[in-house]
Amino acid sequence: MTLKIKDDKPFLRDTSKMLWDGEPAHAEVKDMSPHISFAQITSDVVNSLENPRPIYWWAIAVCVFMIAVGVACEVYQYRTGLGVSNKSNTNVWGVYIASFVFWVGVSHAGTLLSALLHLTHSDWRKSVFRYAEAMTTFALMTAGLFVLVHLGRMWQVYYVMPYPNERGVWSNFQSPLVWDMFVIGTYLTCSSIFLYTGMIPDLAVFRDNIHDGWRKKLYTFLAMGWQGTDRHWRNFRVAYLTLSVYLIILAVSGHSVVSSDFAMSQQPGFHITSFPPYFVVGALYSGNAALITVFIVLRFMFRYEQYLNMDVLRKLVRLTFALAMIWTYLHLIEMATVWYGHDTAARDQLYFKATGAYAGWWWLFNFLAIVCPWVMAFRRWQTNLPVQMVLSLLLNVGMWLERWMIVAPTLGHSHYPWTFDFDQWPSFVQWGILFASFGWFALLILIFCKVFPAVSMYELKELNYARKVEAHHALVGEPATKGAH
Amino acid sequence: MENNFNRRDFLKVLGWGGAAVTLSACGNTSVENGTEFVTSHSTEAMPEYAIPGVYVHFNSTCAQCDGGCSIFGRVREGRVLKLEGNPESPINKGKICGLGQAALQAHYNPDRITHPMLRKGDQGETITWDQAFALIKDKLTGVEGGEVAFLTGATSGHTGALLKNYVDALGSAKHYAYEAVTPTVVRAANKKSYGVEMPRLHIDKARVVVSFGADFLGAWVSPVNFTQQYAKFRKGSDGMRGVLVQVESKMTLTGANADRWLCIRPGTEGIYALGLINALGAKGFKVPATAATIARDYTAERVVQETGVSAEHTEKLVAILMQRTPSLVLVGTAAEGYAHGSENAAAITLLNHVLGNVGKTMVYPASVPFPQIEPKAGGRNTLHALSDDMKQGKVKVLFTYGSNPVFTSNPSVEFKENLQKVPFKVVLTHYRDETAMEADLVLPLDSVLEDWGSSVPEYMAETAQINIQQALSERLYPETRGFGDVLLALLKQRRPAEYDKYEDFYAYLRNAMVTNKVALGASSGTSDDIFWRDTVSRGIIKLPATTAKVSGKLAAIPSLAKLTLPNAFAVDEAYPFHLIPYTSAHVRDGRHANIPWLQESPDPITTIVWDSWIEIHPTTAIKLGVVEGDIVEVASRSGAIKVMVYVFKGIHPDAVSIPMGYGHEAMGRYAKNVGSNVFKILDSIFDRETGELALHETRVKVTKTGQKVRIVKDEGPYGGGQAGKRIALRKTTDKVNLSKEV
Amino acid sequence: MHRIFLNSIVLLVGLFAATASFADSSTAHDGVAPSAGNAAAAAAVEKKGFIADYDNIFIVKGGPEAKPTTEIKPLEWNWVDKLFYNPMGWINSFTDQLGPEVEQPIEFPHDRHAGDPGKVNPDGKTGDGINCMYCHTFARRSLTAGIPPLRKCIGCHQNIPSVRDTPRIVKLFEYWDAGKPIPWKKVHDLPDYVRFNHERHIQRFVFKQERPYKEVCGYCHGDVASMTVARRQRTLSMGFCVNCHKKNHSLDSTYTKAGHGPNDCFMCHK
Amino acid sequence: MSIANLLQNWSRYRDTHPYGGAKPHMGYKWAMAIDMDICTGCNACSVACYAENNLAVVGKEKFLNGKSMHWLRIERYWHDTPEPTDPLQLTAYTASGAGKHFPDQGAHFLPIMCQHCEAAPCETVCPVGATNHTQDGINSQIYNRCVGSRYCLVNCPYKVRYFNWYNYQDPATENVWPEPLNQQLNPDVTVRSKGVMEKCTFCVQRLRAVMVDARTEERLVREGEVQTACQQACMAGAISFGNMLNPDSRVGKQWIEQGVNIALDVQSKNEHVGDNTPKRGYRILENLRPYPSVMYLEQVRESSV
Repeated sequence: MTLKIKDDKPFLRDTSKMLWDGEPAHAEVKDMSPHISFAQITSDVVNSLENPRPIYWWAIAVCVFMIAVGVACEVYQYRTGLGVSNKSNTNVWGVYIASFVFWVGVSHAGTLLSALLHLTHSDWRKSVFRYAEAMTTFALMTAGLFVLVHLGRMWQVYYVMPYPNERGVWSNFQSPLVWDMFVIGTYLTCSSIFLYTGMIPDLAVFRDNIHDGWRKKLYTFLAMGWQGTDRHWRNFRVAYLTLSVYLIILAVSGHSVVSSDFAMSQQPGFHITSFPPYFVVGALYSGNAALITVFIVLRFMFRYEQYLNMDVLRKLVRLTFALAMIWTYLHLIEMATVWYGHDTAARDQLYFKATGAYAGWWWLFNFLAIVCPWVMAFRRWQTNLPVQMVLSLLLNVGMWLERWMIVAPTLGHSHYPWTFDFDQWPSFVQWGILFASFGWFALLILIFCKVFPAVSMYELKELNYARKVEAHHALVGEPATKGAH
Repeated sequence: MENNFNRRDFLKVLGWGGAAVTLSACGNTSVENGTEFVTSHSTEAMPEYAIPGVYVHFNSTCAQCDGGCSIFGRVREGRVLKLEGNPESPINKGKICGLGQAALQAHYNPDRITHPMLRKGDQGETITWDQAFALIKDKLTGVEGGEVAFLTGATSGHTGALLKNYVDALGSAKHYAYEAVTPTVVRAANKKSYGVEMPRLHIDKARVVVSFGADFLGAWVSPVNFTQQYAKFRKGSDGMRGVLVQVESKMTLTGANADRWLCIRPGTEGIYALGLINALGAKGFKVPATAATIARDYTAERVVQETGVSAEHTEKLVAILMQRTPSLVLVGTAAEGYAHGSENAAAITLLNHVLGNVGKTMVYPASVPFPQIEPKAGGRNTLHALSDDMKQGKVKVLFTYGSNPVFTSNPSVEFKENLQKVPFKVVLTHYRDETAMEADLVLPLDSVLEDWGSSVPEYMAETAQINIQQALSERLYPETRGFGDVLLALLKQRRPAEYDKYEDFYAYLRNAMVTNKVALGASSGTSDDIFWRDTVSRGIIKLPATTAKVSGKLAAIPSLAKLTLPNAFAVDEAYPFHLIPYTSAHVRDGRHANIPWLQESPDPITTIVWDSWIEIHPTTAIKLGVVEGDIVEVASRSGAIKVMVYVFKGIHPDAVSIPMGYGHEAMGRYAKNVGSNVFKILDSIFDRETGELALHETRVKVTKTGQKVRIVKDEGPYGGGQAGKRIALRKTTDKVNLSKEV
Repeated sequence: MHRIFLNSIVLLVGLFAATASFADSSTAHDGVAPSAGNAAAAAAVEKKGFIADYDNIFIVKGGPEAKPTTEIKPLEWNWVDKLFYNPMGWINSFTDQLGPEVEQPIEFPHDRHAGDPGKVNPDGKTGDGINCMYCHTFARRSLTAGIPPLRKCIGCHQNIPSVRDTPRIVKLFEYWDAGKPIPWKKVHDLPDYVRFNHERHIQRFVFKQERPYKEVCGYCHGDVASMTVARRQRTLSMGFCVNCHKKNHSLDSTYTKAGHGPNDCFMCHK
Repeated sequence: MSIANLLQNWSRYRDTHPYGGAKPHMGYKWAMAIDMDICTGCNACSVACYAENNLAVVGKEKFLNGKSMHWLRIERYWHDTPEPTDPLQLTAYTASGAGKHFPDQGAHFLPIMCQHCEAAPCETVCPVGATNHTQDGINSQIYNRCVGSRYCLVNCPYKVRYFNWYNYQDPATENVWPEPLNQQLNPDVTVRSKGVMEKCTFCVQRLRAVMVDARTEERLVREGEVQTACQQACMAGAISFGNMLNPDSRVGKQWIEQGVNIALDVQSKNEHVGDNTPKRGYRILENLRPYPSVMYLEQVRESSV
């Protein structure tokens, strides 16, 4: 199959020509040039469907391998029983629930970028929000898998759904897990709709620029007859705005509900009132860190240097830093409320986390999640790709550890001293499935970026137009008008 | 109780094909698809008591230990599913211990031997019972009676009588009754002091119990009875809660329940007892002159110095002993297990005389008027005698039953080696245990739940009693036989005229009981059938209690004047620690090691499961540089074993303790290679008077091996702490009266 | 695989039905009105501390004055109910409502034994009208109804020389002579986590309410008297049980004079 | 039942509190009292529970990894501070002289099983309603409804729920009941498969059997008519169990006598100064307000020795 753009010219193969002023491919693009043409944007994005760097295929292979490892672990666990994950009757949850929370957290960054910043008219989001939105959907799908993996009898998971039945038996609406089921389900549905809705104009561009093959059929179907008429655009904007408002509510309530899995229980260390905001901000924080990682990967893999440029990165990093600081504040607040509170069990718990069997991990997470983000405060490192790559990974490790530190030491050190259990190190099955979840997530992202527009063409064009106007005004000495988009 | 007149016949036809075993599943299974069988339970008419889906209760007797508790089995569709205590029995009054419950898993044990086995080289060959009996007959021909030996555990009842008859029939064959752990020395001391071997104890009537290492709540003599008495004693039927003081070097279950656990230097129990007598006299208590003379030298200072028990606690104990009477002083395994065990025990029994407890809380025991079925118990000295005989080639044919001497013997006996010198060894057993592995012929026995029998417990509460052991189910394996059946078959070879009339042991037992029905309390007009039905359905025959009294006279005690106690042990530099082999209430001497419930049931004190351990005091542990979970080598002059460390404060710093019964090399999947066998390092030091092996006399050294394991126990990393939570609460008060409580 | 497929269908149908049954308020026949009696009982308990006495227990609505329902109707649902109210049962109705046909060692003619004496069976003979519990004798005193021992069959049949040579009776006597029980196969087999108590149902409906045994047994077992080898006639699914048991929620599992079955999971699942 | 009905009668589907809720106990409230002064910690009750309730013997390795299945476990507490296991701490501990004291007032033995809380934390969090409160005051566990989310165990303050980490009944893998050991299994109790939670049921199979008989005879179950397996085995008679609402019941009298009110979380216990039978009833972790149905009687130790 060959892809052809509409005027029958072959895709531009020469990467150097993709850049607006002939810079080498790896050069840092400070900001998107106002001189780039709309056609250039279109061709750059359409081009990404066809010829990513070879490392893309290697990445796909690695992801498939990771998934294979996880599937093998899961098959083993399914057949033998959950015992192979090496949990105990005290440490009943472990890595799966921690990872579930982690992935739900990752999903929040997309909503932040695409919906919240959309409402605040932040221009710089325009190149990154599409893949961020995709991350939301895929991270939720990954989180959902962890729920399944976690259940003792996953084949009976439909019992959680309140479906009418002859037995007159319902799911228990008091249980936070049922709320989880509702909220994650709704969030996943809405974020997929949001993602899809936002893509319609771009899918129409693809439809119009690709001539044959399954892609043509796919884009034709998905574009839903988009013609770009005034009326289409008007309705589109209303729908998009409404969905974004709705999604923000869902995102906030989503992670609040996930936090109530913990906060609603009696466990000392879980039973903390400030958990919902703490979880939501933590989610945005870890999600943004993940965003930076994916940013750097996509930028290289799909040659998006022009659009995923340094200016965007700097803003992303600054946003992450700001979130890190809010999260740090909430983290300290959470500890302070425990420390000064009356619940001695929770205080013992905190003390145990800092000094007990998991102390090393706890301090490591504190270091990674509180101290490391300070690197982002320095301008010189904000656009340093290797530094940011490593840093964003470290932050994610830190935030995963944070979730794990909420689950594992807390369960091991409950109200009942006789059943304390500090020895349950997760087995290879748990690690394998966690490992696979990253592969699964990355695979979904990679496939998405190869099939769908990973950066939003129409919004970039809007931005481009605004910049052009801005440049023009700068040239003629008039002030730029606001709200050109 | 149900009619079980025709039960044996019924059980015979019941069979296993009929009992559909419900192995329920709630996994992926849904409504079944018609593959499950449902069969009528027998081709015979269904007796009223065998309704499918309905439990029926049948009385029997527990044979897990020699306590003689009466039990009933809940039987459903031919399977025994649960054992409960028989409320009619004065011994256990409807209760049953964990060991007794576990008889079920001995019955359904997957490692039971199912066929008679004959040694062929290293292999066992399955043979029939006829072949086996023919072989025994063959081997016994040309052998003099004196060259045949029987080694059994404690026996009583009609199997005991049959055994005696068979031994007689063989000529001068010897019967060695051997129990690995049994209070032989205490029996002897009691006999001397009170005139009876095992007086009946009234723990419930005592206000203070001072127990010198008698683990009467755990594994001593009749724990079910004593625990029930203990509950009454604690409630204090006469308005004052009983006070329990335990004097021992290693905390037993009883010690863990004591109001005061006095940790005493190993071997100085007698000194402490005499010190108490002296202190009582000093406080103005009227101590008989004989006793005062003996105890004269045991001043408070000397007692503190030698025993390590603080003077404060001794004073308090003396005060409470004077104040609250009657009291009761018990001598247990810990006090008797030394070379001077008899002296220790004598000194402690003396304390009972001084306190005036004899006749009050310690009374004459009941006994059955049939000497031939009385319990016959023996200690370890019999094993030595047998082993010597075997070494000298005096034993040509050896039968063993109810004991596992290869496992439980101490190394210097060289039992296993000497066993090789016996040309023909017949082992009657349930499992392929260590002794069975050495046998030439292994005869599989019925489990206690499928066998008939009778027994007379050594310790009887209230009245004399004969317990009837009823088969609760049909044989699991058709090729097993009861011990009585085997003996009867052997007797038929010797005295056919006398025994051929009995089809099996059941017939013999029935006949023996029915013949003596008048002596057993039935009126002569009762028909045999009714008497037998009645007896079996009750499971117990109560005979009137004896009215004799224990001798309460100090002067009557022979050799009292000669009572001298050695000083506390000198420090042995090479082997610095006293080894205290501890009788686990679960596996006892190892005979119950193959029962998974008991292996998984945590040791009450340490909460360790599935393993053996060594208890070491924290200060000692620091000296040795070991922490919990370290594997140490425990070496005595006789051998060495490796075992894991449990650091525990309930043990004297000079002592270490290892539970008995673990470390099987054979026996079955649950017992094999679990823990280490402490019998293998016991030194051969004997009690000077009785010749019984002094179990606690072994000295060991403990060296670190550098290996480490995670110790398998129920308690968490917090140990016995409560982390400031109100979980297990305690009131410490004086003169509590709980008797008014509901 | 079959189960996964089935479950996913149920999921889909369930999702659909969940939204649909909002409108389906007509099925709220089991609605529970707030009861003053309950509150009174609660107050009584409160007042007396934590031990209630028996007198106060009986003032709860649905107490002794409430009449037991005497009406037993077989389960009949229209397709709307099946689809919206009972999708699982609806799916079941396509699959294994009757269960598989079970081949028994002897093709026992229930119709010949228990059938109506006035009615001619397909084999041209009339029934004998024997009571179910003549053979299934344990039904009234045990969880299980029980299969009669072989002795019971022989007991009659040794005195009926007329059929002595028919193949089934010959087979029966073969078992008898061999001393082996007949390996019947279970027809009305519940999953192992369900415990149905025959005794309680028979005691209540046959002996207390004095209903005809054929009606009582037949409610779950169908008209066995017209069958040869018994075949399952009802789904015997949980919905089938709950159809009776759920009728009055205000009655508990433990009420001594209850007119309705308990509605307590722990009654059957334990 | 439609969803509309469900929403209308929302509160009736859950019992939140026994005396605030819509459904008071009618005739039965099963409760237990355990006297820790006469409990000797002998483990007979635990073994009886294994026998009665088809508990899996998990073996050494799984016990080590905290997968034991003892519904009734006996906890042994020392009254003094715990022994540090870390060698460094142990040195300091011994240097302080603490190690020289023997635990000379003995141990505490605490048999603990599911407390059948009236406001059970486990019940509210189960997503599928597999654990419920029955009308007679038992915390039920419905194995075939359980999906194995283990949330109940997380929320159980006593950690007395046990999860089937493996398929213990599968002869191919985890051979817990090899032939013929499986013939001992109690047919009245479901053998749990992998992935479900289980816990003490107050021997519900025994309770239901007598309750069915009582219903047939149109009466309530009498005191002494039913015993739990642990109670029946307990040699010291430390465990009493019965219908608390029955005025004849020993357990009900004990609760009254000890001044423990099942509906309160803070008991106003009068210590009876001068009376030498102090009230010693209490419930574990009462302050968390689960309103447990098991009352413990404090251990007593004589102070004069």
